[in-house]
Amino acid sequence: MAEERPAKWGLVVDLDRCTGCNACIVACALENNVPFVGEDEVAYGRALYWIRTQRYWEGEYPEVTPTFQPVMCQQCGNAPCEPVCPVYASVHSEEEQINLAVYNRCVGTRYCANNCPYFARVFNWFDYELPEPMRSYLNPDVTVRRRGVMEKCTFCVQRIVRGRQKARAEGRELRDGEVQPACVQACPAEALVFGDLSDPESRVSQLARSQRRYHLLEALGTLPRVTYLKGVGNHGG
Amino acid sequence: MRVKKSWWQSGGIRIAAAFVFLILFGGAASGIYLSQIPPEQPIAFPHKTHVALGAQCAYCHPAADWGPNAGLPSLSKCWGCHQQVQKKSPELEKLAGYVQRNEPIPWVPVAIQPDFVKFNHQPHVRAGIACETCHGPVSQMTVALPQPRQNMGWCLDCHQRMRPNDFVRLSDCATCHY
Amino acid sequence: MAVEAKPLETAVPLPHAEEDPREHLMFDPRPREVMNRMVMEAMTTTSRRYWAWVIGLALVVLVCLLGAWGNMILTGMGLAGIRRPVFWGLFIVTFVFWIGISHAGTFVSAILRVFKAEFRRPFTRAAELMTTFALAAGALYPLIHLGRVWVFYWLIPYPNARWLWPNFRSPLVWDFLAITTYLLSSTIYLYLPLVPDLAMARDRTTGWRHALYRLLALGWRGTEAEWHRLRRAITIFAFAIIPVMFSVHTIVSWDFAVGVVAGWHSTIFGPYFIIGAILSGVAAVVSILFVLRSTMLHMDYFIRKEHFDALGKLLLVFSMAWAYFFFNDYLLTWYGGEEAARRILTLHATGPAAWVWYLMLICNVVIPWLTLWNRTIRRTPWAMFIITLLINVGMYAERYTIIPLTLGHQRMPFDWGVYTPRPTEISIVIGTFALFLLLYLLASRLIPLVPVWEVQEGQMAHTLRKVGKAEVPSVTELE
Amino acid sequence: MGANVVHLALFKETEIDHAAEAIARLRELGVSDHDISVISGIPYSERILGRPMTWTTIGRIGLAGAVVGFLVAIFLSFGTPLLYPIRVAAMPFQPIPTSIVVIFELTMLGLLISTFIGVFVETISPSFGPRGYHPKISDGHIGILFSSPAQVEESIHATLQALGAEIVHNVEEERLWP
Amino acid sequence: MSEKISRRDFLKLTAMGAATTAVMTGCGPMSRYVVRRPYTQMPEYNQTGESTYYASTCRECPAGCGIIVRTREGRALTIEGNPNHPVNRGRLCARGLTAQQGLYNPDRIRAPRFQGRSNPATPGRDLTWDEAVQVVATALQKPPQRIAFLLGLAPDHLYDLVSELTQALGAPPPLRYNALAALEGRTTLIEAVRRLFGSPALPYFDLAQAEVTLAFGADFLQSWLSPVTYTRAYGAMRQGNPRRRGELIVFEPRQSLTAGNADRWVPIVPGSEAHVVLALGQRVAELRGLPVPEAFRAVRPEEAAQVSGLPLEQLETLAQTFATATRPLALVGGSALTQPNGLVTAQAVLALNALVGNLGQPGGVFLSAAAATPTPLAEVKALVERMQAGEVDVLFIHGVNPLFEVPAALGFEAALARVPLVINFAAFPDETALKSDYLFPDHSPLESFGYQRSLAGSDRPAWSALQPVVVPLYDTRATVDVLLAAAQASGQALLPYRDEVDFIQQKILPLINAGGFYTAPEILTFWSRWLQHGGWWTPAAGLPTPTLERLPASFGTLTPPTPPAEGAFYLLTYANHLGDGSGANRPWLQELPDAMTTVTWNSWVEIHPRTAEELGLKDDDVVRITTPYGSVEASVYRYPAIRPDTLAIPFGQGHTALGRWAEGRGCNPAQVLPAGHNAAGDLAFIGTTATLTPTGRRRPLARVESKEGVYGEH
Repeated sequence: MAEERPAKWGLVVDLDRCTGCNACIVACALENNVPFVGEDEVAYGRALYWIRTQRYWEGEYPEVTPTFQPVMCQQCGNAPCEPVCPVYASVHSEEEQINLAVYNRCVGTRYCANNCPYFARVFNWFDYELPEPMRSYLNPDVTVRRRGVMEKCTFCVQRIVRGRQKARAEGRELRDGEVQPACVQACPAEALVFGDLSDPESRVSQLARSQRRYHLLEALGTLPRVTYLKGVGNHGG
Repeated sequence: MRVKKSWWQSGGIRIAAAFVFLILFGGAASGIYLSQIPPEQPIAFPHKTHVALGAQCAYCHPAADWGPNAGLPSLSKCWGCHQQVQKKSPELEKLAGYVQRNEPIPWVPVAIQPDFVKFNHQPHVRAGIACETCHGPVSQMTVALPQPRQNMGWCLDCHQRMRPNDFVRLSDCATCHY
Repeated sequence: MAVEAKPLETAVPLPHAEEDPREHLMFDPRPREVMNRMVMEAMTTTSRRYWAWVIGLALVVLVCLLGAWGNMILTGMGLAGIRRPVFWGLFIVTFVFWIGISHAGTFVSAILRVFKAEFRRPFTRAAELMTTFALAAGALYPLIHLGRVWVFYWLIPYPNARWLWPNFRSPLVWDFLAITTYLLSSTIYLYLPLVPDLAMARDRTTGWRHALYRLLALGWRGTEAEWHRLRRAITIFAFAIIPVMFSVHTIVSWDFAVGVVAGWHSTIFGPYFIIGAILSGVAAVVSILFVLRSTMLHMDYFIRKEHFDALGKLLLVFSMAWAYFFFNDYLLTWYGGEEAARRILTLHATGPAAWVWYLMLICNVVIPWLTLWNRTIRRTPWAMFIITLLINVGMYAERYTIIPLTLGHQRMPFDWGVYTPRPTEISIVIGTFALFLLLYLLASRLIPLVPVWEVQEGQMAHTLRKVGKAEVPSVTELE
Repeated sequence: MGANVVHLALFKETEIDHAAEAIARLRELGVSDHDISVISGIPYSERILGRPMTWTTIGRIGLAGAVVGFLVAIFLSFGTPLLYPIRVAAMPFQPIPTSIVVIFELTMLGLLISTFIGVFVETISPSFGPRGYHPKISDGHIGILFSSPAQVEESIHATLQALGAEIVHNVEEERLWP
Repeated sequence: MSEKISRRDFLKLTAMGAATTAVMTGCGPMSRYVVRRPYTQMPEYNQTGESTYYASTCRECPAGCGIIVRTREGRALTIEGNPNHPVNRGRLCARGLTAQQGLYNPDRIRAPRFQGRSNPATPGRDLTWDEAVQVVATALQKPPQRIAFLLGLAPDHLYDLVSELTQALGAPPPLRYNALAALEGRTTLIEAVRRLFGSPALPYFDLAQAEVTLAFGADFLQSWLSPVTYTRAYGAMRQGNPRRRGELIVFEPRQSLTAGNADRWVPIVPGSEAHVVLALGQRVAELRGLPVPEAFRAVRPEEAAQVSGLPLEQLETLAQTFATATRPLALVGGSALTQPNGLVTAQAVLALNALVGNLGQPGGVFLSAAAATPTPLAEVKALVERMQAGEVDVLFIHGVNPLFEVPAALGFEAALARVPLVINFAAFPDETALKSDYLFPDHSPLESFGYQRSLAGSDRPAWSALQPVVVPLYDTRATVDVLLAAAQASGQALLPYRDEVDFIQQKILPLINAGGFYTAPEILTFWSRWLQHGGWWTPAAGLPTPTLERLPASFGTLTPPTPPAEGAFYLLTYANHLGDGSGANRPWLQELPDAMTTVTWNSWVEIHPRTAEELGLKDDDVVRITTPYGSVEASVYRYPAIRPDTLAIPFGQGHTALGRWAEGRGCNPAQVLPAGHNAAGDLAFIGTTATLTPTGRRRPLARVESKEGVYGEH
């Protein structure tokens, strides 16, 4: 069996490619059993988007232009959400080097969410029941969260684990691009690239070295694993 | 001065307290008991007999080797043998009935984990763990019996004992929970 | 330049110079049995109005606290107005508020005891009761605000089949430990000096009360050994509970300060919270004393204008200290703070909820500073009642500013959000206020609210000595 | 000493000087300090009454509790992360600064609880010296309990009454606590 | 088909329990009480706990992206893109990703049904399919000229079958209408291609390799033709070209998602696009040293500048940018076409491409293989007139919801009432279905066989296959099967097909030898590969190059837009992620924030903040928008990227039927659109003016952005 080395999963968001079409939101929601909450709840900021596109406006009419920036959990290397959880429901995976949200351990103090500078965490305010037969499309690989539980983007860890198990069973290492989160897989503009940052040859590593790279709120020292590539000209954030 | 009987010594209070205790304790006990008894199965399948006849676990549960679920044999697999052998016992008649109606047998799962535990048979089988390690001495059971105390500490304990060098990975929350 | 000398005005004696020292409880001694009878009467007399309050409050607790909470447990936290990004709302605000109030008893009874401030004697018990009940009400909130309260026991360190322990790096676990410590120790600290008074009550009651007091008095006779033990224990407690008290509110402040939230991450939060807590606690003591004095029999003997006066002075000092810490925090953030934190300061003062911020400043600074310097106001119990209530309104506004109003405007403006409390959480907050009052009402008729032995001890130590033409107070060190 | 009877001499709270005097007299009359016990409604220090210093272990019990609390805290903050190491952020498994908080709280908890337990234990543990009680004590009276042989009873009574004491004969031991 | 049936059998007898299991998370032993059943006949490739993937085609919009549906235990879980499919290369848009919410939608029609339309005396009742087939068979025996078919843009195999059926019957050919196609001016584009290049086809623009792109009204990142294709191409255009980062300039009165991503947005007066293109064309020709074609001389640059509100210098800069670019490209669609000058604009833009010589070049214009064309509004109008005149005895409707999608001014509803027999094959109880006599529900696309051969986004000849990924949930039946059965039942030998699969196999038979990337000796093997790959296409990219014989002397008459009267505004409607509105019952599409406004679950009116201020309007004020054709109400969204003289309402909301998540939300702009059409017969609504009256009410919009944070308002 091939020797496995710990991976550092990373994501690159090329804002010059990103159009703000939001396909990633839906791809994520349906892969991860994220419930929809309805108009009133969305209006009150209780939508459960694991990834959302921040759209700001730049300039004045007629030079006005929106800037789109998809923001998901940044899978910080030094995550502010982790140490504050009293029950280890928000922990760092030594194996995958990402932040885990352990739903079944969560007691719902919501401390992690307050302490996340990216607002990447969302809370199950209620039990969001699906009418029959809509439950049939729930992804059995992902736990359906009940009320009172925190959740967030996991880099589709279920796909990572499945991919690893498959690779191990076949006695090989994971190939670059073999595992992709749902958002990366769907992104029509190919603005999202996912891969192993510890492998300098992987596509994500190469892109993450781009001169256009930056991290969100870099000054906080959270060491995000999501790298943004600046838009060019007046385009992109 | 006569010492008055204290309020907590009064009969009513004591009976009420005993009642509350019984309800709580009884509820907990029956809950534990119910999760430990084997559930009623549609057919009292004798594992013992089949194992004694030399059937390997993987003959009927082959998917343990390549997937997360060990799987249950399809009717045709049962019938493949049993249409040859005698069908004297009432249990076999039940089987024949299902075959006749082409209706799946509604087995009740015994060895189950909660839904937030993502268990995969394949890595365990590939690592050479014998089925009996977790499922108990099935070769001596008729219907499968639930094994007690299959909890997180049990998983971790085994992971630590079997793979001390790989414990970081095997104790990672994402190994089982996502 | 010639100095024009102005003749000195005739020295008019200041009004308080003429005050009769007997106005002080310590110089107005009454025989012990009289005081005992007064306390017992106060304890055993109930009016129709009292029972109406008890039943009313019990109903409020049942419906507003237990009913609303139960409904919220079954339905989900969404019934509260919390939202992304304001994940903490009224629950945590009220939690901090109650923990703040709980500093009253310990402060009055431990610090004033350590520093031998004699005016504390008649109301130490009233203040300690506040501590215990405020903690009881406040300790509910960490449970109420849990999304899954049915697994709250995962916060408790105990060996289990999951191999999991709590995360001792989390301030919430510290909170849990600190509040447990404080609740237990303050309850014991309430109980220990109560034992001689319980023995007193035991000797004067029959029936269920007698049984109760007999049980609680632990066979107290008042032997030298018992007194010695009690005093030793009280001394240990008085010294040990002070750091615990400081730690509790410091840890509460760390819940906020350890995070990366702009506007929370401040090194001054610990002392700032403690001063705020003491300010609100002492203010609450004054409010409660006014209510006790005006509703319970004979309480006007034990609780006097001098006490309002003394506490008023303390309040003025703490209000100034609070203003100092507030300004300290404000100035440093304003001057060199991160941009997000600065923006929050601006929003506090000019945003849509700026009235909360102004309310805080008016109630915590303007009103005390304008009124409490005045002796007449300090000695007017109803005025003090109103002022102290306002101080607590101001402290509530302070916590509201710090928690939801800060969380709503963090570093990503796209995700800002305004928090509006919803009926369920308002109801639960009202419910815990009712719970506090209900517990206090019941306790006021169950335990002697004045530590008679302490008052008597004080009275024995205080004498009026004739020095020249004046009778001057003189204190004897009996201990 | 079966013949010895326990007596109680009650003094008004204002007559503290007399009470102190009475104790001196009792000693002169041959009643040892061991057979005298003072009960009072407020604390009087031994110096005031001219009594030997009493001795208590509360301080030691408290200290022992603090040590226990400290050790528990050490285990919780340094031991439990070793049992199942879980990484959070970039923090070490056993960080000292956060442990200090836990250690402080649990040490104080141990100290305070054991102090109370000390009070409780000392209260319920048997005491020597004369037993007896009178409700007037809680009205501020100072009571001097003494046991004396019957033969000196008369003279003692006379002496004490001269000092203004109210004598209660033959105080029966009352069960004040379950 | 035995094969079909056996496959369905495999899928049917599986553990439906796992779905319930997932919901009971945290309940631990509760899982035990969920019954799990093994397969009676376990197929060797399907196993519990392991996913099975099926390749199919997305039918959420007409683009025809290839999808791979992940199924497990007989349930369709997630929709993923088909990585080999030439249209989308493994990528998908938000609409396609929600297809399973259509499949498992609780509001689906579950059985064939007769409803007593507007006659309370005849109560509705459920029918058997035998009865249903009989009804259709009887209907097909009506006089052929009095039979009408109204279809949607998908699926193509149904259109092909109905075309054959109508031909065999001698009935008029089926009409195809779709609001999305109408809003993007698809017919106009096809007509322009026909006029310039000789054959009616949709053009394919090689955006990925273009270096300077001018887009007139084409919102290709969100709804135009094949948004996933063009979004992919956009990404490549920005960062995939090693020589140069592509530049995008968009001409639109209201900033769409495409304009929002452009380097320059030119807020042009609605209806003046043709003037601008012509003026640009003149300058580009001059700058490139070419003779200015006659057709481009229809407008003087000064006139164009005046009409469009663009300064002459800006026109000059734009012309220079375009003329000096190595690989210039001009796109046209949407608001530039759905207007009286639309056909002129379309021809002018195509001619502009010809002028810079990019026809058939990398980064240029090709002709797509998309042959099946939508019907222009004008023909729908003719149908409505026939219906109104009582000349239609039976109307079959499939895949289109005319009462919602067609401008109300056309009078479709009144005309529908005059048709004695309306048979609707809708899967959902939409507005039209509720007004039909019979509902004979088709399968959901994920339960259906079929194909799409009109793939506007494919860079090569391609057919995309549909196959069922789950067993039909309800008592529905494929419309093709119903029509074939009815045709047989009617006693005439109308069509030589046994059933739907047979029909599709016969249609794809020619592909065996058409040079695809796979082939097979006979149809059954070919069929299994067709299903396995999700379609058929050629191994190498390659599309016909359009050839321009010569430019016409004129592209048509040009009418300058009339400025709105005092107090009136230009009114626009556009498609966002909800598309033609048929996706409004997918809760996740409703929950999805609109890309530009972040509003969810509702409609809004976009008003420039300055205009709103002048009118004293605040965000969330409900206003009434009135045109000569009707009026709608919606909440105000102060949109900084729209012309101050223009209002815009998104299309897709305002359903009065279609189930719990669609009903009663927002407004339907089709209620206020004119029924007019342009020279190509396409809907022409640009230039419509509307008045705005505040109602005094407020209805807060559910927006995801913080108004306070983004706009600095409280």
